[in-house]
Amino acid sequence: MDLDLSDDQQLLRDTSARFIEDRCPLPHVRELAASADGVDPTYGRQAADLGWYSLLVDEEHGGGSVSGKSFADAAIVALERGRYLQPGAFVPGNVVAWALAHYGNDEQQAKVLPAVIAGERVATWAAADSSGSWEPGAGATVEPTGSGLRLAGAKGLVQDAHLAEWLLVTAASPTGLTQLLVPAGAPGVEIVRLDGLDITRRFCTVRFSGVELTPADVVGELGGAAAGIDREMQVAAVLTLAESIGAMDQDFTVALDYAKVRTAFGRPIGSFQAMKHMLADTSLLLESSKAIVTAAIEALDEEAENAAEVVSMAKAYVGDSAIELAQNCFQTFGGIGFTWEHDQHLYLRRLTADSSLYGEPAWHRERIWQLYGL
Amino acid sequence: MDLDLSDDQQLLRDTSARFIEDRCPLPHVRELAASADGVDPTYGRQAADLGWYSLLVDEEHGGGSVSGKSFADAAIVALERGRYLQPGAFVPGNVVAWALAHYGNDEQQAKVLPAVIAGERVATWAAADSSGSWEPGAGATVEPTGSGLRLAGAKGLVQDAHLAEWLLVTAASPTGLTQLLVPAGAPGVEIVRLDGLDITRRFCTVRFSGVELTPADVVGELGGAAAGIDREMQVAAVLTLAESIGAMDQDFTVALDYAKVRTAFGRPIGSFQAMKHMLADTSLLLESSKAIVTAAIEALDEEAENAAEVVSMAKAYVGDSAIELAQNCFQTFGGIGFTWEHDQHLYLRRLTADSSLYGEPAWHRERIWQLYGL
Amino acid sequence: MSANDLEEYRLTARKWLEGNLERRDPDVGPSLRGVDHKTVEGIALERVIQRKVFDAGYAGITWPTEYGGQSLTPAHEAVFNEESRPFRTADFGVAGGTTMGVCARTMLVHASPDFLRRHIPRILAGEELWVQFFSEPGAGSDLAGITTRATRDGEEWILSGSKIWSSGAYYADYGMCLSRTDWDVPKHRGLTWFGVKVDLPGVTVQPVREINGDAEFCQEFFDDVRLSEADVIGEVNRGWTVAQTMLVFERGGSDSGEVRPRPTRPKGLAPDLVALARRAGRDKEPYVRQQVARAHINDFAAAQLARRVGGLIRTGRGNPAGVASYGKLATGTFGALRARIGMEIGRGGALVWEPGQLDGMAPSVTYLNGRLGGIAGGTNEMQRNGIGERVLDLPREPSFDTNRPFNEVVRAAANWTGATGSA
Amino acid sequence: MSANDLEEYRLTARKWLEGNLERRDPDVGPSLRGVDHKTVEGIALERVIQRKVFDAGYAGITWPTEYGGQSLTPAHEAVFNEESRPFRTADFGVAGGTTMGVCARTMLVHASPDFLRRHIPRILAGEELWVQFFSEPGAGSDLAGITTRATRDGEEWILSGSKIWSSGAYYADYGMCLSRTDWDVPKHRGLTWFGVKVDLPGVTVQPVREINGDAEFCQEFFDDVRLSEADVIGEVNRGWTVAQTMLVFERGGSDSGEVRPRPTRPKGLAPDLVALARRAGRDKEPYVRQQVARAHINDFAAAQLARRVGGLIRTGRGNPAGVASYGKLATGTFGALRARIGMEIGRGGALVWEPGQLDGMAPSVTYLNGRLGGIAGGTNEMQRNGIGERVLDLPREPSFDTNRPFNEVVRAAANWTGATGSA
Repeated sequence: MDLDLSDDQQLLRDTSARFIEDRCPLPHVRELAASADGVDPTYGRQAADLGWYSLLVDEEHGGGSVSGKSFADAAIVALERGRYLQPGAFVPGNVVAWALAHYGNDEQQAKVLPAVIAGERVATWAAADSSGSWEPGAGATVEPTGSGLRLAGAKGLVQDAHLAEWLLVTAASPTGLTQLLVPAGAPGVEIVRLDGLDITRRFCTVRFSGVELTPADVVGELGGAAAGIDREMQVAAVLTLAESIGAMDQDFTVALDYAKVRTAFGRPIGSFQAMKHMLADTSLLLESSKAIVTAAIEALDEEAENAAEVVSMAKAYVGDSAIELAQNCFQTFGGIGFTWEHDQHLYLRRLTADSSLYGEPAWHRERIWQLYGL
Repeated sequence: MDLDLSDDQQLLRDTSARFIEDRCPLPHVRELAASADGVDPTYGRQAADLGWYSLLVDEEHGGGSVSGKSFADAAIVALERGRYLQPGAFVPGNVVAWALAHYGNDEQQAKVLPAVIAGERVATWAAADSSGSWEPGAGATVEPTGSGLRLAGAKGLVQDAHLAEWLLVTAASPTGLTQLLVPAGAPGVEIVRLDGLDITRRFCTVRFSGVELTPADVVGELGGAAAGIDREMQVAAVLTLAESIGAMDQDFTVALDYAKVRTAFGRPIGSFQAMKHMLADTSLLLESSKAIVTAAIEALDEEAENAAEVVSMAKAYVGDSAIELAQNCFQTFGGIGFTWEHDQHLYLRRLTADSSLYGEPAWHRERIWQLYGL
Repeated sequence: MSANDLEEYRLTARKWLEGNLERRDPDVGPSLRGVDHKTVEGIALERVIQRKVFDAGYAGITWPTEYGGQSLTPAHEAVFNEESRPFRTADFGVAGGTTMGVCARTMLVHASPDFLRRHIPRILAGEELWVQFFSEPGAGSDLAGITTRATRDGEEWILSGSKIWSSGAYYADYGMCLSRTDWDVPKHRGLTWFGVKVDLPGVTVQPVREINGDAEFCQEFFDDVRLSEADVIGEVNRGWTVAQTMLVFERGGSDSGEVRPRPTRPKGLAPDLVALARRAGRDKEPYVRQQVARAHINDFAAAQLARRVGGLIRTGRGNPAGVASYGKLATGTFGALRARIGMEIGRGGALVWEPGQLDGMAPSVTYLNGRLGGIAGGTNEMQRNGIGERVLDLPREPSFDTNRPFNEVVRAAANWTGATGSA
Repeated sequence: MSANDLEEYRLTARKWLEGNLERRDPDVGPSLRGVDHKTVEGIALERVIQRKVFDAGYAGITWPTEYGGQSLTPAHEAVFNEESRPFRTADFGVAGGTTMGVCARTMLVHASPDFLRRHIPRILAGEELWVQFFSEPGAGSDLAGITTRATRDGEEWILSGSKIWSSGAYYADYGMCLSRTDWDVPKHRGLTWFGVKVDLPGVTVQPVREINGDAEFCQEFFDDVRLSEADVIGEVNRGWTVAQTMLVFERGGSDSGEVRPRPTRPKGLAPDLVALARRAGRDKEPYVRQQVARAHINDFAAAQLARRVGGLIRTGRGNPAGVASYGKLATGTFGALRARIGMEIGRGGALVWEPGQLDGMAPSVTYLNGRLGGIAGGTNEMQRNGIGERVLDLPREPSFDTNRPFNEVVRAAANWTGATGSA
């Protein structure tokens, strides 16, 4: 997507692509989709060795980018992941790593962050409520008790919570938005595995029935997490966008090839103007999506003043474009796209899920007005 | 549009079509568009002789349908009018006639209604406010004074107010919605002629600066006009829909013919799949619009319980479809459609105006929820 | 035939039904999935019921006695249908409809008397269920472009190739199979239909798992399957004529222009979508309300369009197959839009559900099925061609496959350059 | 050339400018209408200014001295452009740009020395304004399909036909006119360019009134206009080569792949639409906010796409003309959508305005112009073909007009059947 990769970035891309090809190509993705956990335990650790969970963390905390542009680097990995619909909580895991590096207390940074970066433990982010609202803190509240804090409510769309050691939970508190690093095994935490449209990933609902926590479990300031949560949403959105671009690119490439070789009425179907024009429009969706995601990545790397707006624009634009692209590819494949054995539906499922995760297009459109104070 | 016209209805259609062809074909429509008043004075009287303003009025009040289905009959006329973008306040004039026949007091029915039916005087309907809101009573209020009533505010999108003798004005009163038949020349009434996108019709803003009226000017009950205004909106919408269908049909017919004769790259452009498929989609818009408008007309003629819903569905559907049709026809014509001398822009202007008049699509979509009490 | 005769027929039928069939359980509604999944064991029970009906003379009421029918009038058939409605008659699922409504009817028009004597009585007796072996993995929109081949070998034919999208083939007895028997003539002229018993050596029937989880369709593989001359349906190399008859029956004779009843007024505002919006807590959000209303209005527009299309055919105002494409195209475009609106208003909450929670799963299943109307049974593109050329009379698409031998067409398509011969 | 030379050139130029031209009035902004309307009288005043510049040796700075230029370097030209920016130089409107940027440059590549000696000095002196006579009422997308004919008559040529969409022709002196000179060869091979003086007998120039009220374009009619051999530009029947050069200049050399600067971050939320929503009292309505944000996002996406296209060209990742179609198609589709969103949020209130109220009129004018990007300078359909075939490498559309004599193409198109010859 980025037209000017450095040598180090190319290396990152190539090693990631080769790892995916060897370790988890689409046939294996299908196996995992049919498995109980949805991802195998060693995959995350091996991926971590390639740096997948350290790119957004500064060197001081044990991470490091390859180019100095950490989001550009992470997006390179995300794109390759998206291309072959990789499982695992890459996006929320990186959000947690980023959040702990920025806001975590010493103990969180010393004990949790290294395990996450090394892929030894899974940490995931619980930001939405179970209706799919991404309003900050939706679904959960935390209140001070005598000596500690009590967390209640439910969070939805928590990826791989069933495998997680820790959950970074956003919640409303009487003094404002708060983030908490909650051990997944803490008393009162109930994790419900869900089925879903996107069979290449696993999501859970996590219920908190008066979970007792201490101030040491707070990430950042109690009541002071608004800015952090906003930035984490941007991080999550941009990584998801990069994964979407990879999936869009691959889905389109396969559909385009099919239009060149499939014949009907004595011609390749891609020679029919109806098909050709649909594919041209689809290609425009893909190129403009790449362009706007590039802008979003740069906005984060440059800490642009209007980064939130640019990310929201990209998430809204690509959220709609990706679904249209996947639907157009489906139309290109015709009947074969209805068969389970064809990969088209996996891309449709994934891209449709990506469109809603970390804010659906309509939510981001409304948010742009709010960012302008309008 | 209606597939089963009676002999009498066919006669109505043919005489209306012939009148339009003789009296006001498109070149004359263009002349009128460039004139000060936008319509010539004798046209309305001659049209009235064909029954254009009497179809929605029962025989007791000097009117009469030709088939017993008054809306079907009026729609026949409206469709032929729309086909050649006829000027004049046919829609609001018929709304006033319908309203006076249903709710007018004896004097209104004896003095005003016959003049309207005969086309001797113009009466028009002032329902929207000047921002284009069609919420009942928008823009104007009427309050009791000692002996009479005082009307204040401004109404927008009042067609041919500059030619009108009477204005049927909807307004809010302390006791509810009210309709008033206001002489256009009454003190305090200011009529401002407007320019507009649709050059084939004229709209005005009408301002009321404390216009003094009497209870005899009320149409129906003071504060009791809610149901009447709702039904008048339905009448106005259905007649506008029928005019739109006529304009859509004609615009499409001309574009289709063009696609058959215009050649490029050694072929008629209509043989290119891109053009053929766009025209097929456009034809689907036209046929489905005809179908849904037919349902709306029937709902009014049969006084169906859900007539309001059906009319709103039709207005929303056709309001979007008509613009898409006109834009697709424009794309078919290519550059020639940008020239003033080509009629395409007149249809685009007209259909775009029709889409907003008497409630734009989004307004009617929201209204459907409200009709269900949701 | 007098009214008395019919009344007597009715009473006799009623008596027989009461004495021989069970009453239908009114509580058994349609299944939750789109298609009722049949099993071979279940079908065996249905065959027993059908046999009773056949033996009593109530199968093939209007069909020739020569082939096991009763040669009675459509009025008799209507009477029996009315009387038998409360009773538990045989339900062969989708293959039952194909057998009686499509295959047998097509056979009656085109097959030889020998063929009909051999198969129709068994069909009426519930001993033979037939499905279509028609579409192929490589030939969907271009049905006449099939490449399953049947080659003459002395008195026999050898069939090889593959068919797909045959509904219910996994429990059927026979497939009516279109194959290419002459490759040296234009594509419509070298086709022949065969009756293929599904348990013949070389026939493999596999269910096709669909993206929505169903597996009602099958794919068949023919590996040098030996057929006899007696298996030919219609004339050799005249199969396209047979196919056209079949397509008319497949459309359910909708070309007949019968008056459709007025579509029911909408029964509430898009109930599934309103429920979904409520579950998401979004039914008061203006944007959500816009989208739901859009879908509701499109539903109504499609219903009114169907009525109008019926009227156009009835009043002779359009090529029936052409104007029928309006309805299909509306379904194909509105369906995908509506499915997407469901996911949009359900947003994240519609992506996931607790295992087994059917209403949570519904928007996703609808979404996955959303493009079905735009592809199956004729793609949107085919409908647009049909409307463009048959209804709007637009100039034709250049044709590259109608005037030359099919084997040349195949070759030329693989080496496409876009060049047309200089004049 | 040393830096000193350039610096001296700069000082001399500055001195001349200060002594001879007026300073530009900073308050005169662009006019409210899209195009600044020129008059013949106004142009005469501009000619006087240009003559001064020419006489002082500042016209055609990089062009050959042989044709009235100065044969200096692009660096000299850049210096003069910098220095002259604050001064009131000649403004010939759109025809000025066409004359210098497109026509003269094309001539310098293709015209004979005689032709250049006759015309280029006069162009530089402001005595000749040239426009393109290229598109025709019957040939827009298919530019090589023009039918204006030039027929040889002894030493002369006789021109007849019509051209349209020539910008500013009503105040120009010459048109560079493409005509068909051989009808018996394929369409690209029988074309010839002529210089046509607009006041020749038989030439009629008429403004084309546009739907937005403007009249900057013209249509020309040629009624047996007599031209000489000396009016030919380039070689007879090789006009398509000339046309291709011209099209490159017309695109402003955007094929060069120069690095585009990062597009500015959006300066506020679609200010025109937000203002419109406010005037309508609707800026708090969620549905309106969705639509405005949609337009705003599309604007940003289009800007980022333009940047990406520049990058693709720069890094050699795509056929330049092909990938440039992305930008054009985005403009052509987003533009119409945005214009419609304006009317939608303005609803009834945007349909009308008090006479002379420009902000009230603006949404309607934008709306009427909304399809311009999808048609003018290459329709959306042409861009989709370009992307499909040049970028995506999809199999070509069958061609019916490239391999046979043009007169046959015309005949065949009029009698189109869609049949292609049997092989």
